[in-house]
Parts: sequence; structure tokens; C-alpha cells
Amino acid sequence: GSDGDSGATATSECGTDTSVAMGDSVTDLTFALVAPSAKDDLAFTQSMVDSLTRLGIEPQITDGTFIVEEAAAAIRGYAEEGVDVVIAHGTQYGGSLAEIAPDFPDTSFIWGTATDTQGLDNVFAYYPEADQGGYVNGWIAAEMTDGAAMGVVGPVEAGDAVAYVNGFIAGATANGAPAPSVVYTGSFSDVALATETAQAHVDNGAQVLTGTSQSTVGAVNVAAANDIPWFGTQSNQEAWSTDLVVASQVYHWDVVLDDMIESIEGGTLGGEAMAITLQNGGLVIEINGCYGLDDSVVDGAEGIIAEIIDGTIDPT
Amino acid sequence: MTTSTPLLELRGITKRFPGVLANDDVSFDVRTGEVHALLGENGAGKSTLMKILFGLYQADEGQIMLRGEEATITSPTSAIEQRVGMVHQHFMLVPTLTVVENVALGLHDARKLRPDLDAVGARIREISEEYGLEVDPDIDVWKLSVGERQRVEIIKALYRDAELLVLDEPTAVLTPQEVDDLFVILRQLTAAGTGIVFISHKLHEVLALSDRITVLRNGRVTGRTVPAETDRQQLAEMMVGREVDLAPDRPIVETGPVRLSVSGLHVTGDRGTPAVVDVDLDVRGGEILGIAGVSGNGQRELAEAIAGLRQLDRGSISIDGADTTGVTPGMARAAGLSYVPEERMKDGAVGEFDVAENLLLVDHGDSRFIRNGLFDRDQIETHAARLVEEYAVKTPTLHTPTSSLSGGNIQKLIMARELDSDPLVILAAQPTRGVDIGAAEYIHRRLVEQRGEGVAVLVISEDLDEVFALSDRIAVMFDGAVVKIFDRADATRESVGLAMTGVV
Amino acid sequence: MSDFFTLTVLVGTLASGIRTAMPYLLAALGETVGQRSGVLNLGVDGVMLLGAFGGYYTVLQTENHWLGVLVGLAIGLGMGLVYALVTIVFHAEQGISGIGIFLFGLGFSDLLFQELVGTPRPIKPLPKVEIPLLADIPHLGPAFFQHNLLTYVAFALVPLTTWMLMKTTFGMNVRAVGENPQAADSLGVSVAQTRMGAILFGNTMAGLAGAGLSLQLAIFQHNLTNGLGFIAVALVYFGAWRPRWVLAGALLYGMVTATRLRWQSLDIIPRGASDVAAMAPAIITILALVLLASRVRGPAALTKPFSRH
Amino acid sequence: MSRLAGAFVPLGAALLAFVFGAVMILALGENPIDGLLAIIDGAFGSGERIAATAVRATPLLLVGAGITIAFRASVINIGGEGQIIAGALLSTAVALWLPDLPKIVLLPLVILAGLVGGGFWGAIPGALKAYASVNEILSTIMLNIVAVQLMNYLLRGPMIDPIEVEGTRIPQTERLTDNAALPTLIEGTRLHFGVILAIIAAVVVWVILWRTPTGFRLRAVGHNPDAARAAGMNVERNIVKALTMSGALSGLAGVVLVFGSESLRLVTDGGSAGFTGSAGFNGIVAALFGGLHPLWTIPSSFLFGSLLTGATELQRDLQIPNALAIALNGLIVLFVVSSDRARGWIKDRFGAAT
Ligand SMILES: Nc1ncnc2c1ncn2[C@@H]1O[C@H](COP(=O)(O)OP(=O)(O)OP(=O)(O)O)[C@@H](O)[C@H]1O
Ligand SMILES: Nc1ncnc2c1ncn2[C@@H]1O[C@H](COP(=O)(O)OP(=O)(O)OP(=O)(O)O)[C@@H](O)[C@H]1O
Ligand SMILES: [Mg+2]
Ligand SMILES: [Mg+2]
Repeated sequence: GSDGDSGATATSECGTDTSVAMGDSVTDLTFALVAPSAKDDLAFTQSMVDSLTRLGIEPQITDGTFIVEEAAAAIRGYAEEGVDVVIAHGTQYGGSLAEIAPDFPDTSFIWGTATDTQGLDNVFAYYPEADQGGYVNGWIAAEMTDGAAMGVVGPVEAGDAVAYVNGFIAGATANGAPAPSVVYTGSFSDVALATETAQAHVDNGAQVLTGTSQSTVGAVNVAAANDIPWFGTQSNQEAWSTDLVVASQVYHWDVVLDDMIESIEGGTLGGEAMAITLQNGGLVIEINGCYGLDDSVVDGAEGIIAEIIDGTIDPT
Repeated sequence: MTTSTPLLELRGITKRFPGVLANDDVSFDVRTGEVHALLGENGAGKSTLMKILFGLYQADEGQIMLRGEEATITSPTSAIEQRVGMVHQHFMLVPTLTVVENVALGLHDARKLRPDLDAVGARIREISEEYGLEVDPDIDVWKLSVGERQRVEIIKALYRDAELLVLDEPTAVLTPQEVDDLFVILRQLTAAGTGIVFISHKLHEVLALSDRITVLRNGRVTGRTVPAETDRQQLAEMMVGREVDLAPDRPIVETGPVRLSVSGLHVTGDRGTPAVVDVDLDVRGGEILGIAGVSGNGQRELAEAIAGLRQLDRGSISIDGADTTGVTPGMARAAGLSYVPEERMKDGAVGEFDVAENLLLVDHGDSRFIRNGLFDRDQIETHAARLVEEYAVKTPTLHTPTSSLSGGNIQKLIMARELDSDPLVILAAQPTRGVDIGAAEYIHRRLVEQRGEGVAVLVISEDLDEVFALSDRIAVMFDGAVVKIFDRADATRESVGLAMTGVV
Repeated sequence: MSDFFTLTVLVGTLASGIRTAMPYLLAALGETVGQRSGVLNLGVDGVMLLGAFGGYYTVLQTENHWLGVLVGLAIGLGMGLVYALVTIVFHAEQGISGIGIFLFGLGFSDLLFQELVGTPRPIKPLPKVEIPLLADIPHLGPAFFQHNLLTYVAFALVPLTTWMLMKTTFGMNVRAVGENPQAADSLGVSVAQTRMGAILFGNTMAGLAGAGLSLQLAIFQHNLTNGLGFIAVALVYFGAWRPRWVLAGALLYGMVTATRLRWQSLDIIPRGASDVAAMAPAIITILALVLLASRVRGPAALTKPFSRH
Repeated sequence: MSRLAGAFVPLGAALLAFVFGAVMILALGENPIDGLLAIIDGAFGSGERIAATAVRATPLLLVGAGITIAFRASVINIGGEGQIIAGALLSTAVALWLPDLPKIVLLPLVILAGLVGGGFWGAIPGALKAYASVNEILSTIMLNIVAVQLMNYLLRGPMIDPIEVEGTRIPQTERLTDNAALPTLIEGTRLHFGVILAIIAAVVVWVILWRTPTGFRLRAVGHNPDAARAAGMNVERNIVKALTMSGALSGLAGVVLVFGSESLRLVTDGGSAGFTGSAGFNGIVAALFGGLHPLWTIPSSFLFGSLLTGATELQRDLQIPNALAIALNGLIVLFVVSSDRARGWIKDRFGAAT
């Protein structure tokens, strides 16, 4: 799978639909997806749905199951039903999976984001090296702002969010910007808080905003209202603001899913953790054609990506 | 008396509540310009009959005739429209509203944006003047004394041009002076043609005021008479259905040591002003000290301070020699106090609890009632059954919710609970207010009995008859202070009455 | 710390606090009137969610904010009818009915959103209305006089609600039935109608608050309110059933929220303490109430259904 | 006759709610009968599912039993969510600190810690109400917010799984020791000892409320604090006691959610519902539904537990968003509480009984 996308950035033609088209089916396996937020959240859950779509897979979906108990019941239910591959798209589901997976040795479970499989041989784990994209986004942001302040709208200070935010800070400061100001609101879902946080950053002089979690949709609005560029992550967030989303780090899980499917079809149902990275094309910096980023900046970003890929730059 | 059609005629009214026949084929009439008194024990069905008249309940059987025509009264509004007014036994006032607002309620169609409070206020002042019903229209009702609230109730009815006015125990909470004032007003009203239904447990009032008297017992009419042909004793017996002893015998008792001592007591009232000022009292075992006084002169605050329910500013209290200054109610009780509060439904009993539970309210922690850490239900039942029996509490079962008992029976229940715990000191506030003659007699007898057993009894009452019937000594409170303490032998109604106005 | 006391930051904080307070204030004012009539509504959050979705969806379709506001009001009114039916006609326990309304609103708004919209698509936010002259006052203008119309409406409703409660026939009846419904009934005031009116007012305000929230944030998503409606109910207690104190509570909550976000943004609160910062509005609200030590009693008949028998 | 009516009215009301649900399902283009069958299948379709339903009902029952104490004492406890979290945090901390204790010691200790944690979180609004006149609806709602942030702080800081510090920083503890796990009752199902614990708790609450002086005082204070005070009771202390006991039972629900879970660890998703499953609210519904009687709260909790587990199946089978199930729950609550007569019947027959 690491020979997926050749380029690590993709610049969209302005005005094109960013929604993902159904690809040619790569497998006959049946899939089910259990996810904590809505399947079309333009963030974490949608990144998985889009990835499956690219692979031509139409899974059964149980979404919005932020209650771990409910998710566990759904995961177990799909396994009982005989679905071949059950994707548990939520870190918090891991504990339940550790109990369920051994009961269904012929089912393959795919779980993320997680960096290990808890020693289970029918579980694959996946995670993003989100700091990589964060670094690139931060670098571009610094390039655009010329030393001005930047604001980051964070949710709870944990998980991938921290990786992305720290990567963003590293990228921005490496490119000569002052350290971006970071606010963790304490909630993944409180749009009002994210909105006011963005506004606070703007009032404090921020010229660029970024953020992660489904609550940031409010922050994008603030960016739009103040004509401030926005950097997205997880899914392509151009739909939120056609003009001001500069670039989104998009999770292409299909890169690792492809490998997993190959293994499963070959009889190995799990046992490995796989990362999506800039190297393997699982992380793609999707640049918004409508924003009109200078070609020189795009070229610079390509350079940074290349350096991250070859290890010259450590984004953490 | 005229022979023309009566203003009101109730024909064969029957009303059933679950398990209770509250009115049984009751007929009753009122003519213009007369006062018709309705008498009966607690729970006889007086209020129920009047609530039917006022549209609060619907009769199961029977007719209401107003001015000779059959009337349908389905709600208070229709009663008011037909010029029936009612002053309820339990005040129907909204304490957080002003007097004007209380009067104005319901006058104005809610579709009318603003009530014309100025006009209402002006009219209230007119009525006040005309009938001597003094009250400040702009004051919040919760700040008023009981007597003043009563006046507001009457103003409410007069404001609505009531031709037929029902007064359900209007005097229960009034001072003798206020009662006299009220009677002046009522006579003025009858002179103007208003018909009045007057309900009271105080027989001398009934005899003084009414033109005719009807007696109810157990929901049925058991007697009709006129004042000229009867007296208190006979009325009492008509009500109760047996002989009644209106003044309990008070055998001579050796007084013991001081059981309750109050000295230099200062207490602040709800309104933040001094309510009790430098009060000294000693009550000995075997003695009943009556506290007379017009309501609102610090009696309530004094009682609450002794019971541990109110903070005191200065002074000290001791019960049986133990200092109980500033203690909690539980500690005051532990020192030997029994307390019969003035407002029995608010402070004396838990309405939702059944009879047995209320009898356990104070002593529930007693080891008698507990086995292996749990309630011993047999013991509790036996205890309750004994008290109900001994104190003649009329209740269908031991597990009847207390709120459905009549006032007199609730008071007997509280008495039973408080007296059964072998107290050293009994503090009883308004022990027979609103209680019927039979029950009052009973309660009085019990208090005198306790005195005989060497208990110190402090009775607070606005009813001079009661104070005189019970007390060995009479203390008079005025403006927060004890202005005079009489020996029973030296006290006359006149001298006590005068002291109550502050003249010593 | 000194960064915070620059004028722009202070002005921004004030403006943010006021913005944040708006939906709380609208909902809490409505609930205040409801509770004054003796009816507790724990379903405010659910009604807000429905109003928020209705307002959002209308604007998404029509781009007309006022239509959106109207729809929010109408949804609030409709839910008010439901709540009145349940609590007044059927005498249902108010606490549990409110939670029923909350669950229904939470689920149904999300269901509609998933079926009709799916991906959260931003709408145009409510436009700011600059009050002529006042908006131009340096510093004060941007803080107080450059808000969306609903914010002004919310603040204007504080004296209006007080006026309604204290001066109108309806308000007098509301206070009476909330305190002593028997007394009101005995004078021919319809307890049912009065409470119905108060419930309709309260729910309509909740619907408006919801629409105000989604139109101000210019977005909808699952559980957009995040418990805001419950906090609004809490603010009624903070305000001891007095609109101006409810306003004080809403402003306090909004201002503390705004301040903590700005202090985090300025690194006055270090990054690692984000959770502590997030607790601040809740803790400060409680502490403020402890210090105020208001011992005002609530409406005596609160949560008690009325019947004559 | 009236008994029959009493039994059928709420059933009829629930049915009516389902009719509304059916209309919604129809509107989504699915067959309502299939929907109903899916719910039933999800809740009761196999031994395992029945067990899952019971497990789902357990925290509702614990919270609900606590709610009966609070509400009987006239204290409105909306703080179940926070109290669950407090109980979970303290019990988890104990399991993290003393993982090597033998099960016989550790498990009771963990349970005790849950009771203490939840009880403490309940005692705060209790004391605020009793001694500072802070309304408990306000303080419990606010303390829910505080508890969530406290959990976030502890799980991403002091209590985080050491692996996660270097890894993806998932805010969760390590897998807790099996010595603290609630024993499974029936192998192959998730039915665990917590279910029994909850039923015992409900019975104990019933005994306390109606068979002991402590409960007598709580109820007296709840009905009429003035009379209770005049009778010598310490009203303030009883208010604190009611909220403490109520909170303690919610804290126990927190223990059950952690130590009865498959994952055997405490994870936060940043909010409260992800961990509690909103048991702090649903428990109130269950308790009120059970007429504030702890024993009736048992079937009532199981009813709501089955709706919750059934809803998962509805979503899995028919791809109907579980938002519909939440809305349907709301409707059922509204319809059934509106069938007032039935409540009256239950009250007359059981509520007033001592
Ligand atoms: N709403 C009610 N429901 C059930 N029983 C009632 C109701 N109202 C009154 N009763 C019962 O009806 C009977 C008559 O009560 P009512 O209040 O008319 O007595 P009363 O003569 O006014 O007594 P009192 O002198 O104590 O005021 C009593 O047994 C009482 O318990
Ligand atoms: N009315 C009463 N009669 C007898 N004892 C009482 C009464 N009220 C309280 N007590 C006792 O006084 C003490 C203080 O009572 P309080 O109501 O404050 O509860 P407590 O000490 O927490 O007791 P518990 O936990 O057993 O309810 C207790 O020991 C109790 O048994
Ligand atoms: Mg009466
Ligand atoms: Mg104790």
C-alpha cells in the first residue's frame, strides 16, 4: 500500500466537489463500521467513511456511538452476524475490543486510532502520524504570515489532537514564526466554545487559525468572518469555507486498509499496527485551489514534505 | 324576618369523598340581611357545604337556589358573578403579592394588558373607610398580621359586591378587639341587606351575632334554633351529641421546682425588628402559666426561642435547671420539653405521613420502636393504636394520611404525641385554635391533667376564655414585653384585657 | 497578565461574554416566567436543540435569518403546547416530563439533522447590527453596541420580562398561581390558562434561544447546545427568579467563559491547566452564589400540579 | 377493574409512543415492524443480549435507587453524571495504587472507594444547600461540568496509562488489575456481580427509607422540613445525608461502569456521556418512572436498559440512526407520565405503603 498516492500534496481545482467518489471495489469481504461521531462530520469519522468509499467498500455503519457500551454492543453484534471485517473507529473502543476479539477468532477487527494491537492476532490497529501534517500546515502558515500571531483551537488536551497541535507549533516555529497560541477548550463537541476561542485568538491578533475536532466548525466560521486563513485536519474541510481553508491534512486510511485487506484475504486477520504518514501517502496535504496559495509556497511545502519523508525533518 | 324568598336555599345537598360522607342531605337557607350561623364539630362538613356553594366542589346530589332560582355554580368565577363571596377558613391570599394585587386578582380579564391598580387601590380605601377595615393597600401581604389578612379577605369579597357572604371561621385567629370590630362591620353589612353565613367554634360569638343557627354533625343537620331559645351549653351538646363540660376542674396542686426559666430574653422577629424584649418568666412544676396578648406581640417568637427554633439575641433559657440557651430543637426536647406549635399543619405534623408516623415524629429513635436496627412495626402499631384510643383521635385507620383528618383531630394527634413523651415542660401555642368545643374540652382536660402530674405548662393563647379556663397565673405580652403577670385570683377579663393594650 | 489589560483584549472579552450570554439569557428568562407560575421545565435544552435545528435548517434553505428566528419561535411554541398538555392537562410529574422533552429534543433534532443535512454546512451568521452613534464610541462601541439583533433583544427582554411579571395582568396572575394557586382559583383566575401562558412563553423563549445559538454560531450539529439549556435552568436559581439577577448570572457565566478562553490564548493560564480553566465558570458561579447568600424562597407552588380536590 | 385499567393505561401509552416511533421509522423508509422486532431482538434476542440488557440497566438502577432517596427528601439531584465520575475516579485510583492486593480485599475496597467518591461529590451540593442556601439544581448541574474536567485532567495527567504518554496520549488508564474486576455471574455473558449489587442496593434503600429511623427522618424532612425541625430533627444534616447517600449510589454506578466493563479501564472522550452513557440522567427517569419507589425502580431500570440495548440493534439492523431511539425514549417518557391515572394507581397501591 505504501505505493499509493505518488504526491503528498494535492491541489484541488477551485470549484470542484471535494466529496469522494465511490471507487472500484477492491474486495469481496463484508465490512462494518462503528464510529463515535456522525458519518458525515467532515472530521474523524468521515475520514474513514471516505477512505472506504475510495476502496469501493460500502460498510454497514453504526455511527454516533460515543457511548462505549453501545459501541461494544454494536461491534459484537456485527461479529455475531458474520461480517468479515469490523472497524472499531474509536480509540476508546479498544478496551471492549480486547474482550470481544478473542470470542470471534475468524473475524478481523480493525481498530484505531491506536499504536498497538493489544497483542490480539485478529486485530489490526491504525493511527496517523498527525504531527507530520501539523508540521506542514504550520510551516505554510508561517510562510504566509510573516511573523504574525497564530491561534490554535484545541479540544481536550489528549490523543491525536496533541500530536497535530504540537506538529503545527513545530512547523510554524521552525519557519520563523512566533509560537502559536494554543487553547484547549476542554470539549471535542462544544461549538460555541470553539467559536469564542477562535474569536479570542483573532482579538489577540491571530492572522492564521487552525484546530482539530468536530467542534472546530464554529472556529472556521470565525476565520471566514474575519478573512483569516484556516488550516484543517482529518478531513478536507473546504466545504466549511470555500475561500479560507488553505490546506487540510486529510487522513487517507485506504492506504493502510488496502494492506490490511490484502493480509486478511491471505489469511492473516491482524496482529499489526499501521500508521498513515506522508511517506506512505496516507496523509495528504490537500491544498484548496480556491485559496490561491502562491506557487512558491506550494513548492516550499512540497520541499518540507520531502524532507519529512526522507527523515531530514523530525516534526515532533 | 321576612317571608319573601330566601337569598339562598340549599336543598338536599349530598357530597361524598372517598370513604367520607361529608354532607348528607343538607338543607340550609339564608335570607337577606341576616346572619345564619353554621355550627358543628371539626369534620362535620361545614366547609364542604360552603365550598359547594362557592363552586369549589360540585355536590353529588341536591340543588342550589339563589334568589328563588336554581343556580349552577361550577367555579368560583360563577359564584362571584352571582354575587356570592367567601372568606375561607385557610386564607386565600398570595403572600408575595400586595394587598391591591390580591384584591385585583381575577377582576381583570387577562386579555386586558394591565390591571388598573390605582383604581382598585382607591376603591379599597373607600371600602376601608366605609367599614373601618384599615389596611395599607400597597403593602406585601406576607408582612401583614393575621388580623390584617382577615381584613383583606373581607375587602376582597366586598369589592366584588357580594350579596351573600360566607365567613368560614373568621374569628379563629382574631383578637377579642378584632372580633368586636368585625362584628360591627358584619352588622353594617346585614343592615345594607347582605346575607351572611357565619361559621365559628366560639359559641358566645354565635349567640351574639347570629339571627339563626343550624348545627351539623357527621354531615347531617342535627338541629336548628335561634339565639333567644338556646345557650352555650345546649349548643355544645347539639354539636357533640353528649354532655360537655365547658370549664375543666382544676384541682389544687402543690407546685414544684422551677422547670422552665426564661430571663432577660431578647429575640428578633422575621421583619428584623425586636420581637421579644427583655422577657423574664419562671414556670414551676404543677403550674399552668397562660400568656395572653393580642397576636403579633412577640408570643410566637418567644415560643420559638424556647423551642430552639429561633435564634435569640440575648438572655438565657433553662429547662429543668439545664441551660438550653441557643440549643437546637432536638436538644430542647432532650432536656424535657414538649412543644405544641401554633401552626399545626406547618410545624406540628407531616401531612403526607400517616397517623402512626406522625405519632412517631418525635420519638422515632426511641429503642422501644427498634429491633435489630429496624423499626419494630408491631410496637409502632400498638403505640399508635393506644394513643389514638387514649386521645380519642378520630381517624378511619392508623394509616390514613394525616392531612385528611380534620383540624381538631390533627391537634389531638399532636397533643397525644407531645404529652405521651413524659415531658417536664409543655409549651402549647394556641392549643385549641379552630378546634371544636368537644375536642377543645378534651385538650384542656389533658393539659390540666399534666399539671396534676407536676409538669410545668406554658400556654400561649389569644383566646381569653381559654387563658382563664386553664391558667394558675396569667402573663400579658404587649409589644414584645411581659407587661404584667397576674395571679389567677387577681385577674379579671377587664384588667387582663386592659394590660393587653399596654396599659398596666 | 498585563496582556489581558490591553483595551482591545478587554473589549473583546466583554463582547465575547455578551455574545456567549445571549442564548443563556433568553432561555433563562423564559424559564424564569415558567417557574414563577409554578412550572419547572427541565426540558429547556431539548427545546433549544429543536429550535436550533429549525432555525439553522430554515436559513440553510432560505438564507433568510428572520425566517429562521421565526421558525425557532414557532418550534418553541409548539413544544410549549406539548409541555402544557403533558403537565397541565395530564398533571404529569414535571421533573420527568422535562427530561422526556429533553431526550426527545436531543434525539429528534439529531435525527432531522442527519436525514436532512448530514454534513454540517455553515450558514451565514446573524449579521451584526451597529447601533448608530453608540457603536462608534471608542472601545465601548465594539464591546456593547456591535452585536447581532438577538443579543439586543435578549437584553431588552430583561426589563420587559420584569415589567410583564410585575405590572401586567398576566404577570400578576403568573405570580399568584405560582405562589398560591388555590387563592388565584378562588378569585376566578384560571390556573391552567395562566400556567399555559407561562409555559408557552418559556418554551418560545427556549426555541428562540436555540435559534439564536445556531444562527450566531452559523452551524448545527449533534447536541449543539452541550447542556446549555440545563445551565440556563440553573441560572434561574442563581437569579432567584428575578430577571435582573438572572441577567447577572448569565453575564457572569458568559464573562468567566470569555475570560478564561482569552487567558488561555494569552498563556496567562498555562496550557496544561486547560481542564482547570474549563471548570472555572461552573465553580465561580457556585462561589458567587455562596457569597451572595441569597436566601430568597422560590415560588411556593413550584412543581406542584393544581387541582381543586 | 381499576387495577386492570391501571395496568393497561401505561402500556397503552407506551404503545402510542411506539406508534409515533413507527411513523418516524416509516418516514425513514423502513418497516416499523422490523424496527420493533429489531429492538426486541437487540434487548432479549439471546442469553447474551439479555445479560447485556441487565448490565445496561445496572447503573440506571443504582443511580435511580439513589435518586429515590434524594427526591424523597425533597432534594433534586441532577448531579448523577458528576457523582458517577467521582466514584469511578476514586475507585480507579484505588485499583491503580493497590493492584497487588488480593481480590477479596481489593474488590470491597474499590466498591467502598466508589461509594466514598460519589458520596463526597453529592455531599458538596448537600452542604451548599443546607448551609449556604445554594439551590441544588444549580450546584449539581455545575458540579457535573467540574467532574468531567477533573476526569479529563486526571486521565491525561496523573492517571494516564504510561504507554500512552509516549504513544497517542489517549486519555485513559492502563487496564486495571483483574483483582478488582466484578466477577462474572454466567460465563460467556457479560452478566456480572454489579447487577446483584444494584438489586441489593435498591432493596437496602427501600429498607432504609421505610424501616429505619434514618429513612424516617429523611422522608419527614422531605415532606415538611418545618415540622421535622420542630420535632427535633436536624434538617440541614438530613439534606446533606440525602445527597451524600444519593451520590454514593451514583458513585457505585461509576464502579460498576469501570470494573464491570469489558475494557476494565477508565477512558474519557472529553465529555461525560461517553463514559456514563447518560446514566446520571436516565437513572432519574427510571426512578421517577418507578414512582420513586426503589423496588419499582428495578423493573423500570430494566425497561429502559432494554430500550437502550434494543436501539443499538435497530441501528445495526436497519441503519436507523440511534438518534431515533433517543427521541423515542423521550416520547415514551412523555406518554407514560401523561397516563397519570396509572401513576396514581401505582402510588396508591405501593407508594404510600410503608
Ligand atoms: N378534599 C377532600 N377530600 C377528601 N375528604 C375531604 C375533603 N375535604 C373534606 N373532606 C372530609 O370531609 C369531612 C368534612 O370536612 P369539612 O372540612 O367540611 O369539615 P368542617 O366542618 O369544615 O371542619 P372544621 O371545623 O375542622 O373546619 C371531613 O371528614 C374531611 O376529612
Ligand atoms: N426526633 C428524634 N428523636 C430521637 N432521636 C433523634 C431524633 N432526631 C435525631 N435523633 C438522634 O439524634 C442524632 C442526630 O440526628 P440526625 O437526624 O442529625 O441524624 P444522624 O446523627 O446522622 O443519625 P442517622 O445517621 O442514624 O440518621 C442521631 O443519633 C439520632 O438518632
Ligand atoms: Mg372547616
Ligand atoms: Mg448519621
